[in-house]
Amino acid sequence: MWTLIAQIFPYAIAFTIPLLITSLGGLFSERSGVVNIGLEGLMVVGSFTGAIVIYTLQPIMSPDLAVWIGLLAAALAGGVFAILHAFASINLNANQVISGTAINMMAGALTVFLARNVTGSGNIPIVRGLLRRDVPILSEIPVIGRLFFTSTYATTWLVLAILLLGWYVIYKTSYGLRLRACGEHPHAADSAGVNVYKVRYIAVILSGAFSGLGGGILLVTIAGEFTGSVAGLGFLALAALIFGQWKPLGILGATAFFGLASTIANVSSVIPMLKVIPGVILKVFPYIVTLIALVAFSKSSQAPKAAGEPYEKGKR
Amino acid sequence: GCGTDTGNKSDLQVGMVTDAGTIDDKSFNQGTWEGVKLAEKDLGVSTKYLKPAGTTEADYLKEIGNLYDAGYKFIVTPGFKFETAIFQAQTKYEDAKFVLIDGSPHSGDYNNVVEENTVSIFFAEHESGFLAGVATAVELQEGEVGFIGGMEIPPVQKFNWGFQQGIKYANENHGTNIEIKAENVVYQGSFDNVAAGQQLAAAQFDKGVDAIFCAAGGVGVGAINEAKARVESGENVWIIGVDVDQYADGIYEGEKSVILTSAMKRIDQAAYDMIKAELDGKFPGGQTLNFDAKNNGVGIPEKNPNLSDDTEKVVSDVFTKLKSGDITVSAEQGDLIK
Amino acid sequence: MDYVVEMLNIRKEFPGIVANDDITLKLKKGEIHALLGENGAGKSTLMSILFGLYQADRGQIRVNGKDVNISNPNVANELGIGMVHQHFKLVHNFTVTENIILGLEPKRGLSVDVKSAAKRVKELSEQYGLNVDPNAKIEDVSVGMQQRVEILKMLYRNADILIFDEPTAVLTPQEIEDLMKIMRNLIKEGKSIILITHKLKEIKAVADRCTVIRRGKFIGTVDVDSTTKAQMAEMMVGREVLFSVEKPDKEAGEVILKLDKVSVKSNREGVVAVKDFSLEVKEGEILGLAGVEGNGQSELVEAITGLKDIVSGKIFINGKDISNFSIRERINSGIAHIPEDRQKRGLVLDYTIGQNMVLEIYDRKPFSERGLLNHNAITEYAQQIVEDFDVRAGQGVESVARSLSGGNQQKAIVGREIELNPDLLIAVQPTRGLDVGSIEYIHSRLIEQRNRGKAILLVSLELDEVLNLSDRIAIINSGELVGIVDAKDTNENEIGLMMAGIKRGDTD
Amino acid sequence: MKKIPKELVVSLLAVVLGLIAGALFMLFTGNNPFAGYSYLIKGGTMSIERLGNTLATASPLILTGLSIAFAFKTGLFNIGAPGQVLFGGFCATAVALSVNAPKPLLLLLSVSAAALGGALWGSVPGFLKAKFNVHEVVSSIMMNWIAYWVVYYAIPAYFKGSFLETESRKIAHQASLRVDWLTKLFDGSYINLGLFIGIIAVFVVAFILNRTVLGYELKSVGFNRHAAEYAGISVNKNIILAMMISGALAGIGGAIIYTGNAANLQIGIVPTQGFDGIAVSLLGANTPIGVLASAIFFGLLYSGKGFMNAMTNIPPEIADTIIATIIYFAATSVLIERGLDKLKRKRRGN
Ligand SMILES: Nc1ncnc2c1ncn2[C@@H]1O[C@H](COP(=O)(O)OP(=O)(O)OP(=O)(O)O)[C@@H](O)[C@H]1O
Ligand SMILES: Nc1ncnc2c1ncn2[C@@H]1O[C@H](COP(=O)(O)OP(=O)(O)OP(=O)(O)O)[C@@H](O)[C@H]1O
Ligand SMILES: [Mg+2]
Ligand SMILES: [Mg+2]
Repeated sequence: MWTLIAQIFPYAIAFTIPLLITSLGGLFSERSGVVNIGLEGLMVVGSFTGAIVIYTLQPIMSPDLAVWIGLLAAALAGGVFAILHAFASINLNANQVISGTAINMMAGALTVFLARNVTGSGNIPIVRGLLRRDVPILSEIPVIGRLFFTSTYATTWLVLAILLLGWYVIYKTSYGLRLRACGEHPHAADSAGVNVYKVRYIAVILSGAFSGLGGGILLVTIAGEFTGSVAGLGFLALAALIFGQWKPLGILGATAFFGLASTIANVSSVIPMLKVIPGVILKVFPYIVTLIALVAFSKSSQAPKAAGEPYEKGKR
Repeated sequence: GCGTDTGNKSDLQVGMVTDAGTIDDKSFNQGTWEGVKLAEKDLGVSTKYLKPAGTTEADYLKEIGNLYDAGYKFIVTPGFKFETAIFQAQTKYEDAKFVLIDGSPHSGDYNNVVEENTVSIFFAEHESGFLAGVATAVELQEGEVGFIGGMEIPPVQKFNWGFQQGIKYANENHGTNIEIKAENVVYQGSFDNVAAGQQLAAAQFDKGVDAIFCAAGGVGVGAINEAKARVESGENVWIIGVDVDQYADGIYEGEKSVILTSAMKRIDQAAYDMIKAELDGKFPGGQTLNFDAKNNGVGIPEKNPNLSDDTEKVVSDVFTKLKSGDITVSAEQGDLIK
Repeated sequence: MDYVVEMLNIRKEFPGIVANDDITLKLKKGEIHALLGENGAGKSTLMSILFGLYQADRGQIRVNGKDVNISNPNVANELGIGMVHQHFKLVHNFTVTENIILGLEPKRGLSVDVKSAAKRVKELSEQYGLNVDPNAKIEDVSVGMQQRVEILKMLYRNADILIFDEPTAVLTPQEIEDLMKIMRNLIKEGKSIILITHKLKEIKAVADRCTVIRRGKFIGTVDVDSTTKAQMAEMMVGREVLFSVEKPDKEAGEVILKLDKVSVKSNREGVVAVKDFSLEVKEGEILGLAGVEGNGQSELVEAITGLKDIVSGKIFINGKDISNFSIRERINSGIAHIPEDRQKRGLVLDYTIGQNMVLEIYDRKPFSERGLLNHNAITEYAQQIVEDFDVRAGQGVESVARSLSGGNQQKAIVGREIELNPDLLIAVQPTRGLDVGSIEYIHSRLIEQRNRGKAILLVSLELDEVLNLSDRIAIINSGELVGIVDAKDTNENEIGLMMAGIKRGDTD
Repeated sequence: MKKIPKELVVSLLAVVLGLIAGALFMLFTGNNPFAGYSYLIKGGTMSIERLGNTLATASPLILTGLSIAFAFKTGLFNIGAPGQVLFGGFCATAVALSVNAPKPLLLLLSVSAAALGGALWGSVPGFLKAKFNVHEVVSSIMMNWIAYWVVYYAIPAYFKGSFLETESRKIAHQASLRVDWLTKLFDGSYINLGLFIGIIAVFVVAFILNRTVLGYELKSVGFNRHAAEYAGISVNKNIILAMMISGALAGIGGAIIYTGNAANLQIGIVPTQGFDGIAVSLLGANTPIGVLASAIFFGLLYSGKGFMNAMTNIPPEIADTIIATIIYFAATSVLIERGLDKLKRKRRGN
């Protein structure tokens, strides 16, 4: 049992991280009052941009440096693409769900189209992603060292740092205070002199940047090539956001659960102990648990009150 | 792109319809298209591929119709999923030629009917897998190997079964000691779940597997990534590629690759040969062709930088015996794993 | 010369309506200046312009003698202008301090310095006698406290010019007294105040001068001391105002509604909103239920209508126990309900008026048969209500409810409920946000129902309304019945005290 | 002059803007947009067979579009249509493969099974929303995955053919929605009874929404659940019912896909028609007739784009880009409306 857990843990974490950062992006957006169902598409944009940058740079510079530049570009591209959603939902009071759906469709079509124009192929492979490393000293700690500090990606620590920073920003800084106010009661924020539009723009762009980064991390840790899809991870991140009750630590728990559950389901076929459980049970397990968790949390839902409501100055 | 710069010019318009997956799938779609493109370059035919909206017979037939109506009357389709579509197309479009790779036309009842304007091509994937198995066993001498398949479809199954026979053959005839455990032979269930590919490969490597044969499209990409990561952190693990020479996909530094060798089926060759035959007026209409060891339709790459000369020599001997019929490889599961 | 604010010739147009038409208002330093006008006269609009929420189409604003352009609330803040909105603009799950500092957060390094802010809030609270706990969450504090938070918000921003938009509508008489005291304190500290209210009594009590507007137009500014209430009312409405409604004496009949020790849980977790409440409403009487907002009235009404389950007790209609009836069964038993929130509960805004008129009876003949709607019958029925109740709408019954003005929406609802011909009519805030004309009309229809022998339960926050319409008045405080008095032998003072929880006799 | 409905203008403008965006992409890739679009239209219409195929492509989209429009009308966002299509289609396939009956009866059975399966799949998010206020979007996404895996394991376990692990046995002509006279009429195209099912569904849904007590209740709950509750309409019952009807429509779409347009069910594939339904519904302004029109429009796009690709070098992603752009413009219809208002005011001003 222990060896089993120890073995799959690093992979569960690897799977968790892109979900986590994307979910954090969704958190910023929804906490500001803008529902972002386009996380999936924004991840695709990140994955595409990361791939194209790394693909271009790796032959001419240190592969590691290229990867980091690629990740940066992925985040930037995600942020820029999110402006489309911000414009529709903040300036035009569009139905945010529909706008997000359009983002998803556009990202899928546009990136493959561009990929084909740039590389001549709908896929963009990268030679090398990120390497896994043991964290010095810490990996020597019994139990914990084996689980958390062995075979880790640098991006894991980056994302955890961003999460921590995100927590700090949301709960401790003035931007965070304003952000939460905009998601709960934008008119209150407005009359207190907060520029609701600006706060929401920043939040939506951040959600794009984080999702883009999520797509990029997926690329450099797991996928190894851009294929025009992130296989529903963006939607899973959205579910994790709600499962995690719009709280940074909550989404950490929710995404870790998804990471672990889906890794177990994926590798079950090569783990004799798990082979006795019917495959279908293992595969649907994470989804059913999510449904149960949603029911359990439904009473005390922490959903931002104004999420999904277009903000119009005159209206109340 | 039509037109070429080689000076050769031909009126033949060659179309292709892709199966599930993209044209860049590093597998049969890509292989077929590469053969077609080669024909464009060498023989001056004009080419076009279409990607159907779905994977049903209706979707396929629609694209075939589109190609036909646009003047592409030599149509190549890769994958057994085209069997029923080609069955209809070959009579519906009598003046067109069809090349069906990995399948034979039937109406859904598996009673094959290959009309005069159609060629059906099969590959001896089991022989290819067998050679890869022998190469792997001889190169590693001892250790454990595993197999990751995509979906449980005939070509993938045949690769698997052949690979297992190859390992066994080497153990029995070349003194190797390679184990393949039942639990390490898995079908992931898709051709695109990269994360699962990575995780499955990792789980197998962690359990002591030294080399994994991946016949799984995008799932294999995940496995290759995992192998790269491990090799770079000092482990000694390998992946055996499939369909095409995947050496380049496994490159992690300079020229070094985690691809030990690849179990190839020369789809590109087959597509190219059919086009050439058509131009030469020798289109083998009505026939079912088998691409196997005998006609060099399957095999491992000519250059295998990760295989020692000795290994290559052994493999080439085995290859000869396959050609001569001294060795036969079963295309059935029998008492093999999965 | 010593005007702190001068709003000159302000004009503001909304699509289809001129909300402010050439209005001038001048605020002297250190005065309390009342702004009086009917619903929709344009008071809030004018103040929203001063506070930077809207931009005037025309006109000039001077603050301390200087021309200013108040393009947003931040500019207003910088000019020392603060506003307490009628509907509080507070984030419910923030603490008092967080709400106060929002938009103007003190920092320590990168973090918001909540600690020192809380200290400052405490100091301010003590200085002005506001008695506010800086660390309480808004959702846990009373309405009066929330208002004081809004005041603190202004003070925290060093506002010298304070705007109060109808601050007393939600307070108990006691709290109103306190608020007046606070206002006088503020003036002493050198602040100037604009006070919006409909209540002449309050103007008389605290204001120095009063500006009256009517239908967006400036009527005049008067000195409060030298002007009578009646004069001000006339300025406001444009004609002489009768302060009470005509109501013939009438003997009440059988008991229609009987509440027997009813307890109801609050909409907030865990709290009991109504405790062991017993009450009878008889045919031919209007029973007024008076109380400060949030003392269990809403929950009580929801319990009677079936929107909320009761914890214990029994409810009877015409002697029949309906405690376990569904909402629809209660409607069919003879209960009609004019809901408190007309847009949330009363109407499907995206339906036409016609469709809305059968909201409770669409499944009865002749409006539907065997599951199919009969549009003609529905239209005919709605047409009748629209005519009888003077509902004005652009396309008659075909108008989408959303397009109607609030008053007409309300008239439609009242018409629909009366047309149900119920034994018991529950009217909650039936005239909230309506102009005098509509109010008179609706009041007369309610009395007409009473005269026809129906039982009416009137729930209102407006004491005047309760006093004028009711035959008997029940007073509720913290979910408990404080007492029932005859409308004829009570007065505003007594009811006010009872609303604050002081029983009759305790004072005598 | 009769007033043109605003929704229609918005939808048409969104289409036009989407097509213009597509034209720009074509120009960008060095192609002639006029040629591109004319081949696109020809590809979907130039022969009776192609026309049939266009309608066949549109048929399941009518159902999934109706499914999502119905949910929208009742205040719900049914993003679970893919799962409902899959599970409904699975139920239809199961009946088609295991029941032996005369064709009309068999079709009735399999389509009913699909409706039931879809309704079952829709009822879960409906129930969770009604009873626990769980947002239907998340629960529907979960249900999509559950459908995917249930079908993934059930087909090979119970319905696979002798050769392949990855798809069900072929459905006999007896159990297929394809009928000879229709196939012949349209020159061997894939058109099938699904088209008629779709058209009937359009009228049934329009009838339910506009003329029945049920529709009145469902819409009341959708527009304003508080008012519905106040009026004694059972909110919970109607939410569940709305999701079940929406699911049933999607499920029937699944029957058309797997027992009409195709003749078997392949595992490992999420039916795209489920998501496309969102676009169809939005473009159709969530009205039944609008859905019918926009489904046919999407059918034309999907079935014509192959010919466009064959005749030109326009990349295949163009059609998807056009659709995405149309949806974006439909979402931002405020912009369009504002433009229209401005235009009107200007004209009045003159
Ligand atoms: N944002 C807006 N858009 C359109 N019309 C508006 C808007 N705000 C107010 N109005 C209209 O302008 C008029 C003046 O409204 P205002 O809110 O200033 O009245 P008021 O005197 O504050 O009324 P009350 O006593 O009800 O608060 C009303 O007819 C109102 O319907
Ligand atoms: N956008 C609008 N369109 C039409 N009428 C409006 C609009 N906004 C407000 N009103 C109407 O104007 C009147 C006053 O609205 P307003 O928002 O000024 O409220 P208020 O009671 O004065 O509260 P506050 O002081 O908090 O703004 C109400 O009758 C309201 O229905
Ligand atoms: Mg007002
Ligand atoms: Mg008001």
